[in-house]
Amino acid sequence: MPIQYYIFFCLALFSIGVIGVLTRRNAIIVFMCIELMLNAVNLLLVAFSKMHHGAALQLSPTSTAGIDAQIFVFFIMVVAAAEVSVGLAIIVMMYRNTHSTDINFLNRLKN
Amino acid sequence: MSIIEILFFALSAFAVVSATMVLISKNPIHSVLWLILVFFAISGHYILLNAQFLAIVNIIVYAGAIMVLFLFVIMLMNVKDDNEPQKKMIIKFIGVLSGGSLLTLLVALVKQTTQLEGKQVFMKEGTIGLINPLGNALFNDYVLPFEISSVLFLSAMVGAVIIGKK
Amino acid sequence: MFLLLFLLIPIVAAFILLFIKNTATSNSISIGAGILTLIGSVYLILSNTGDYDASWLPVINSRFSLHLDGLSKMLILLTSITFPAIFIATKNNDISKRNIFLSLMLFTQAGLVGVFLASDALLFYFFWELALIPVYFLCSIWGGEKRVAVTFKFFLYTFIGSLFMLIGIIYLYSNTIDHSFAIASLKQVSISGSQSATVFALFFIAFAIKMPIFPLHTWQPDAYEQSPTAVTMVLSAVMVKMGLYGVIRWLMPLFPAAFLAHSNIVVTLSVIGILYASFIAIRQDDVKRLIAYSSIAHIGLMNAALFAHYQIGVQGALVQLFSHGINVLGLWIIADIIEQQTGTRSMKALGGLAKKQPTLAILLVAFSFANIALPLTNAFVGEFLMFNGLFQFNPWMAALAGVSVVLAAIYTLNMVQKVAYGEISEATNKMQSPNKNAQLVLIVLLVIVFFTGVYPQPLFDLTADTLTQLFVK
Amino acid sequence: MNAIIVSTLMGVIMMFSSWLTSSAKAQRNIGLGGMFLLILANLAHLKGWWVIDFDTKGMLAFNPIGLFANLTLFILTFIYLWINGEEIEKIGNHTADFYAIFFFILCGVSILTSFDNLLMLFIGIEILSIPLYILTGADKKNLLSNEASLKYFLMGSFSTGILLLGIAFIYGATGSFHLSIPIVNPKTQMVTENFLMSAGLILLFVSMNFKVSAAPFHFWTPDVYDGAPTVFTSFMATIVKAAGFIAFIKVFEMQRVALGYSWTIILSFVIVATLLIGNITAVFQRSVKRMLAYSSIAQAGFMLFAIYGNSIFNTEALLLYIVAYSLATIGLFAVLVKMKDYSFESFNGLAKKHPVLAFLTTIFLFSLAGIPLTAGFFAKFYMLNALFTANAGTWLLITAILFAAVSIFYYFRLVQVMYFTAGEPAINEVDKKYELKLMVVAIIIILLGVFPSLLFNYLYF
Amino acid sequence: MKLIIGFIVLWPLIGFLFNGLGRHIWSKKVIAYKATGYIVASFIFSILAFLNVQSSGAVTIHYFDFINTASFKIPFDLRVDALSSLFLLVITGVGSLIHLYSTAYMHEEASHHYARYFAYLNLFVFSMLLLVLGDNYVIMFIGWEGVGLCSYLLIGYWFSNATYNYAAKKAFIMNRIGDLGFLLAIFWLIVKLGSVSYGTVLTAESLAKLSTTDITAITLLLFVGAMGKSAQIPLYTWLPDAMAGPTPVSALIHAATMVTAGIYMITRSNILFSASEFTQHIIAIVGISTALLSATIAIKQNDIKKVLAYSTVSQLGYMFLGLGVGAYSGAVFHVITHAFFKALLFLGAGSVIHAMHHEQDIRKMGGLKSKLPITHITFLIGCIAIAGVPPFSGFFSKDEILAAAFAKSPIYWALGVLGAAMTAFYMFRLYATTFLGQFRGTEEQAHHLHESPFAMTLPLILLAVASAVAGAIGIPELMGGHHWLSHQLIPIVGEAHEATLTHSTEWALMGISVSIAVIALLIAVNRYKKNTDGEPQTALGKFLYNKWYIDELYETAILNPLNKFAGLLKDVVEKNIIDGAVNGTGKVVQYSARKIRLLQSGQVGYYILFMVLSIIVLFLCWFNDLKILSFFFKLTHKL
Repeated sequence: MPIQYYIFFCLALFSIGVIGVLTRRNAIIVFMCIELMLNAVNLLLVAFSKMHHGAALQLSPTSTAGIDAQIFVFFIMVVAAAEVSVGLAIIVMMYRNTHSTDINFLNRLKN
Repeated sequence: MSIIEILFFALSAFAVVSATMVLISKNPIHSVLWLILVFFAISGHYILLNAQFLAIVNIIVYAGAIMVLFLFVIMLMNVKDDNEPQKKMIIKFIGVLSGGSLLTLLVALVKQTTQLEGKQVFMKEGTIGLINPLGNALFNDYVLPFEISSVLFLSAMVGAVIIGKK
Repeated sequence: MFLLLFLLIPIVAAFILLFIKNTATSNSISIGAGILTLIGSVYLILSNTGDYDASWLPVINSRFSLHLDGLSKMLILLTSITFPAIFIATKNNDISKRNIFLSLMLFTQAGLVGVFLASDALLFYFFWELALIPVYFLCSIWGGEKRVAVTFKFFLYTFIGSLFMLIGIIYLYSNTIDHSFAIASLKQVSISGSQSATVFALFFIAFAIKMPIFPLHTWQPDAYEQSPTAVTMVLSAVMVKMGLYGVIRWLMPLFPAAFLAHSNIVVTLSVIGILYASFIAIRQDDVKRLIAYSSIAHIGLMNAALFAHYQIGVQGALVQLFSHGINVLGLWIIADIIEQQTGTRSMKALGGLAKKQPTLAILLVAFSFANIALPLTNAFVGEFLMFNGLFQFNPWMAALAGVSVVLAAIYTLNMVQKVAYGEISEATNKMQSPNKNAQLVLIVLLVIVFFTGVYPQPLFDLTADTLTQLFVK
Repeated sequence: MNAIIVSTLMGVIMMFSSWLTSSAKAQRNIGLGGMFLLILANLAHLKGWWVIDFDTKGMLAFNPIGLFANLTLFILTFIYLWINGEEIEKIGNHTADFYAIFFFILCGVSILTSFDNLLMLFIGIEILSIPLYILTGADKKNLLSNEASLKYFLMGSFSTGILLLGIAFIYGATGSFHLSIPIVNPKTQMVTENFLMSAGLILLFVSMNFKVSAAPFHFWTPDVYDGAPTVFTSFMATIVKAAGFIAFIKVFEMQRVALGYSWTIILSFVIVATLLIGNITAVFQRSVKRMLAYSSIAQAGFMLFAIYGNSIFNTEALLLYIVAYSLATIGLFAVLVKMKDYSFESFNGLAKKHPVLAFLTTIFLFSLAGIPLTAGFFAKFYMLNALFTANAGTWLLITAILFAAVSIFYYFRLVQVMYFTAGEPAINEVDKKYELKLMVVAIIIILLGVFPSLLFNYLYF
Repeated sequence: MKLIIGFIVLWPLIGFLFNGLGRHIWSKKVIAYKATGYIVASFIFSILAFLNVQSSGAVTIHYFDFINTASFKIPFDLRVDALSSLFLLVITGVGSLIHLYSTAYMHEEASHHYARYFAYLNLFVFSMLLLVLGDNYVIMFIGWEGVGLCSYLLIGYWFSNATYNYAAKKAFIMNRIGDLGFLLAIFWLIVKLGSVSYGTVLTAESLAKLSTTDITAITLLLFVGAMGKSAQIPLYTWLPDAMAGPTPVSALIHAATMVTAGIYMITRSNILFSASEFTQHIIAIVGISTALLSATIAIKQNDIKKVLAYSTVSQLGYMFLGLGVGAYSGAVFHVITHAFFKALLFLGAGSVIHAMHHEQDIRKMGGLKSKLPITHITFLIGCIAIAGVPPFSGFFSKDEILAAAFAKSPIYWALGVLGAAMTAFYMFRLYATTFLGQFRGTEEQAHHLHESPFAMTLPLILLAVASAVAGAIGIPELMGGHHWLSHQLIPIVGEAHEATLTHSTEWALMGISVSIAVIALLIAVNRYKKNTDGEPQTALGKFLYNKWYIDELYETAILNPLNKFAGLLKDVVEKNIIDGAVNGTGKVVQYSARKIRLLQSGQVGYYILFMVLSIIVLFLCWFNDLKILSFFFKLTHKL
């Protein structure tokens, strides 16, 4: 499977995430789209890790090259989890005060 | 056309479609569900790539924990599909346009990258995706970041406490 | 080491003043400091003190080095005459928070002396700004009703200029072999013609704004008009000299080629400025603005003479640096007395001074004629030589600039006529007993005017070494 | 290593200190003690007296400059806490937690000053950011605070996504998260271009710009700085930003080569944009707090000069700038905290009522404006010099100083308001002790303004 | 000798300081004695100097270096030679007489004003002497401007009167215009010859160094200076206004001495002028036209001093005619004689005015013959002298000039004679209307009419004698004289060369001019013996009465435009254009501030959108870097 396919696929997911961030107004949905972006990156990393791993296996059958990417993905998930906890807390706080999760509603601070 | 390729394209298509559904579905809850489907698809890809551990973790953490959290929040706020106002069409259009152009830009880049030509992804074989080597790596080379990520969690915890406490 | 005194005395006095509320004491302290520096500077001229050099910023190899030559001596003398003169003359003006006022003035003095002494580019820039900042506060706090805006304009204008200079300094610095700001090593820098032209421009803008040269002059009349006269005296007697000093001390030696290459443009600008300012001065009704514009014209002439770059003209400019300082100082003091006592600066409202306060009127006439460079006053010597240099550079320029001699006569005599002569106006009638301190100062200045006018040789001797340095091939 | 461990421990201790004692004062003192300890630990590492030896497996690499950066940032934090202690307590009843968060942030800082692996960069940035979202929203009842924190959070996580994509690309190109020095082709004197790598670097560049709030990725800054509680704004604008810059320079001082010439263009673009937007927009602000936010953007524009070239000199210049800028900003915000409202009008006639305070404010403003005799002047001077050593075009320098001149507009506007506008300042009572603290800051500024080498002498041990 | 010459200059200076500083201390008597005494002293010294020159030729004495720089030096030297010693005598001699006269004339002034007056007068004598004695052009220039200053101060002596001040200012400024020319000439000399000392400049070899253009330019510029000082067209209008000053001042400064400075200067540098044919023509033309113009104006003036003023201008015109035709000694001769009779006339007028209580309009006088006998006689002598009736002094000097003019070109001569006729006419018109006929003034004027005190009449008598016999110093050969003066001046101007004319022609010319003059004066006398002319009726009359409307012309053609121009600069260029540009930049900044801040819309969506867009922009920048880069590099290299 050529790497490009994976890259294109991941980029597509990533951009969909971006588009989501740009087009939706509900904070939660926006946040979800960001999560989507992160996942795209995850998959990309794994794909790359497998690519490098394959290349390394040609040289030495015992190489573990590419494992660091998968570890990285693991950490991304960790961070994502932490982020979600904080993020949702913030959104909830916001909701408490304004009873809305509409980001267009956030326009007291401007200019 | 090998089975792997078929699976790959099927999963990819499925993922892209459901990702798009996340965007276009009015009701937030539907979006969440669609997103979960995306995650499943991605997990499928992990399995294709023989990254079993990540596949599991992805299901557990994302589909299992994070998305449930999202669901809770949404339901707690009982955001109805009707009460989410839409952005102006033009803004949406611009958003799609810029996102699309970003995509095309990056794709063009990748296409021009000579170094990637002929590089193959090593499907379904390879052991690095299994728990054992990952565990070794994590607790040997990556023990420091592992420890440090605890700091992250601590601060997130404190933060949640600060923010959440009435 | 002795040189440090000229920086330390004012600064120390300034700090002391910050804590003294009593007006009388603060007056006497400031005057004392002024006199002290005056004595010091006289001693400085008679003795031959060496330079001072100490480590300052080892990291970038910038040194606290002061260099003393004839020009510096003369300008330090001018500074040390100006400040005590101001302190004495404006002793009785009612100024709120006088101690703060005086201490800021003394800080300015320190800055000015530093500028005239520094031989390290960065140090020079440092003092350059140090002299400016107190003035900003002096003008904005104690100035006229439009003071804040006007002063801000003035400050911003000069500050931008000095920033340009800073760029120039760094440019040269980064091209020095031994990475130093010392003027000696800046001279060694070898950069291409176009580059040196750029850096020249960067420096010149700073100096041109300070002098000021047409068309960068618009801050000046407003600033002179709005700032308290004591400060105006400093500005026009000493501060504008910073620009000319910069030209002589930095521009000429550092960019000989670019200097000559641009002399045509600069001289033309200056001459335009001379005529321009003189014409505007003719139509002024405000005494201070009139003096301001006339001072623009005079400065323009000096600058033209410098850029014409003939030994005789430069010599004239060197002398004129001093003479103009003295003359304009006298005029400002008179203008101040008039404003203080009549409460107006409009020449329409004035008149009959000669009847009301004959002595002051005579002084006014005397200084006015010094201002238009009547022979046997100090200004004549300078202007004669400067015109000479300009004439050698280009007769037509000299002729054009010479028109200003007539114009100067017109506006100065207008002023004299409207202020001193005619029947006593009710504004003039308000004047009480003459201000003895000021008149004493004026008389001393007048003595200097005529002495250096009849026998200018001391000034020539004083600045001889500077001149030879400039024209050594 | 010392710094990371100590800060983590202190963070944990602070978390639980609210059980040990409920008095905010005691908690603050513990915090200050902890800061002192942290500084000592870092100093020990710097001087090599006592180092916790730990095999980081190439995750971290400690070098003197990084440690020195730590030291300066810790000291700045100490000063910050020392001055703003009471103010922090006024926000909610979470003093201990706030201190804990500060320590976690400092942990992130010390990671960012010493990371040697993109994974650590990522974690460090996250440790830095996530607590900030919380600090921004700490004033829970205040809508502005909420709004700010939500905006910050959304944009922050978006930029995280960008960062990760960049890292992914780099990994794809190099096969490692370790930033190795790119190989320069001896013939062409250029790096053989790998588009994937370059794209990754650009994305990285973008997200770093976001962190240091450089235009056109600055949009969060004004709103967040404006909305966040003032005390925390001052922390964000100084220490956090500085850490971001150090990470920035660490990433790019080697990698810029990989981008070839285009690096200059992209950076110039960002610099000019930042200077323009920061300075111009600051001119027309009603609220001093917001003006300072924009001015911090403008200052970032100046700090970016350090990224331009890659001489050791640049890092020094950056450090001096950080110190000068942070001191002045901390001071200004400390004054701002005492104001009843943040409009310029509220400063009317401050010089009459609180001459000392007004004078100190003036010094801070001068330092920001880069007037000689203040640290700010030498900061700017070194930056310009750095730009020269990187032989940038003169046009860039002239742009820079023109904008520096523009900055005079808004800094002096405040001076004018304080000194030359009559009126009653809307200010809470300020006790002598507070003024004394600020005076210390001012004295440091002046001292550095006359002898900047005081700071640098420590770099040449 | 050094001391003597030094003190010639110093006495008046001492007098100035004495009176100027002590003006509140001394009594009028002291002031008067001192002031006059100093001038007399300097007169005596001048005589000594003169005799010394007679015995042992010219002397140049070095006092100190005025300017001494690496590039060049101006020594402060004084030089006494034939020319300057003559002028010394005239200045100090006439000067002391006029001082004496003034003591009485100004007696009504308050004592400190009295002192001020004499201080100025002494200062004037000082600068005049400096002008004459200086050994180089710079010192001459110092004196030159000095006398200008004094004339300014003295014209505006009654400073509370605005019109007087205006006249003073006008005088000074017009002089300044001339001085500018003089100054430029000096620069030219310095550039070409590197020196301004007569010793080096006025020599054949330095003449050889100069191209004809140089010489023409220099001489023309010098002549411009002379125009200003000696009130020639176009710079003459200040002199009539200068009559605002006290009458003795008019006598001393605006008749006898200062206004002749121009003649002195040109005579002094005659070598240069003789070398430039062109300039000489210019001078001659300007001179003669001035002479005629002012003569015509003088015919219709009714202010006694104005008439004399215009006659002065006209006489100066004659002198320049003389210079123009190369009769330098003749010009100097006329200067001397003119100094006597014009001073006499002015002082006479002064005593009339004094008697008439400051009434200056001759139409209100008349029949003063009997009331003021001495004044009348002396005034009459003056008139005859100026009219050029032999054997009075005016005849000889004027005739010498005319002869030389004829030698140059008959037209000059013809015009000169015409002018002489007019001179005779208006002078005797003046004489007749003032002294003949019967008194037309008010009653109480008539009642107070009295001859002036001795202090005033004595100078009159002495000057009358002088103007009667002064011709003796220049009796031409053909009258059996040997023209002592021209022999005197040989070292300065070389051999006088009117020998070109045959004796017969000379006699003829003399005859014609004299007869015409006599006829003119007779007509004038019996026309104005009885009646006076009231307001002029004829167009020509008005035209002349209004001085050819020259002042108005200057007003509209030069002053107003300049004023407008200055106003334009002040109110439009300065305010709107230059300062406008400065403030404009500020405005631009503020405007763009107002606009750019709208970018910060407060909408997260927009923010992120902007971020994405700018990422794209960055990528694009990086894509085709080479294009953009080359552009930037161009820019960089430019700067």
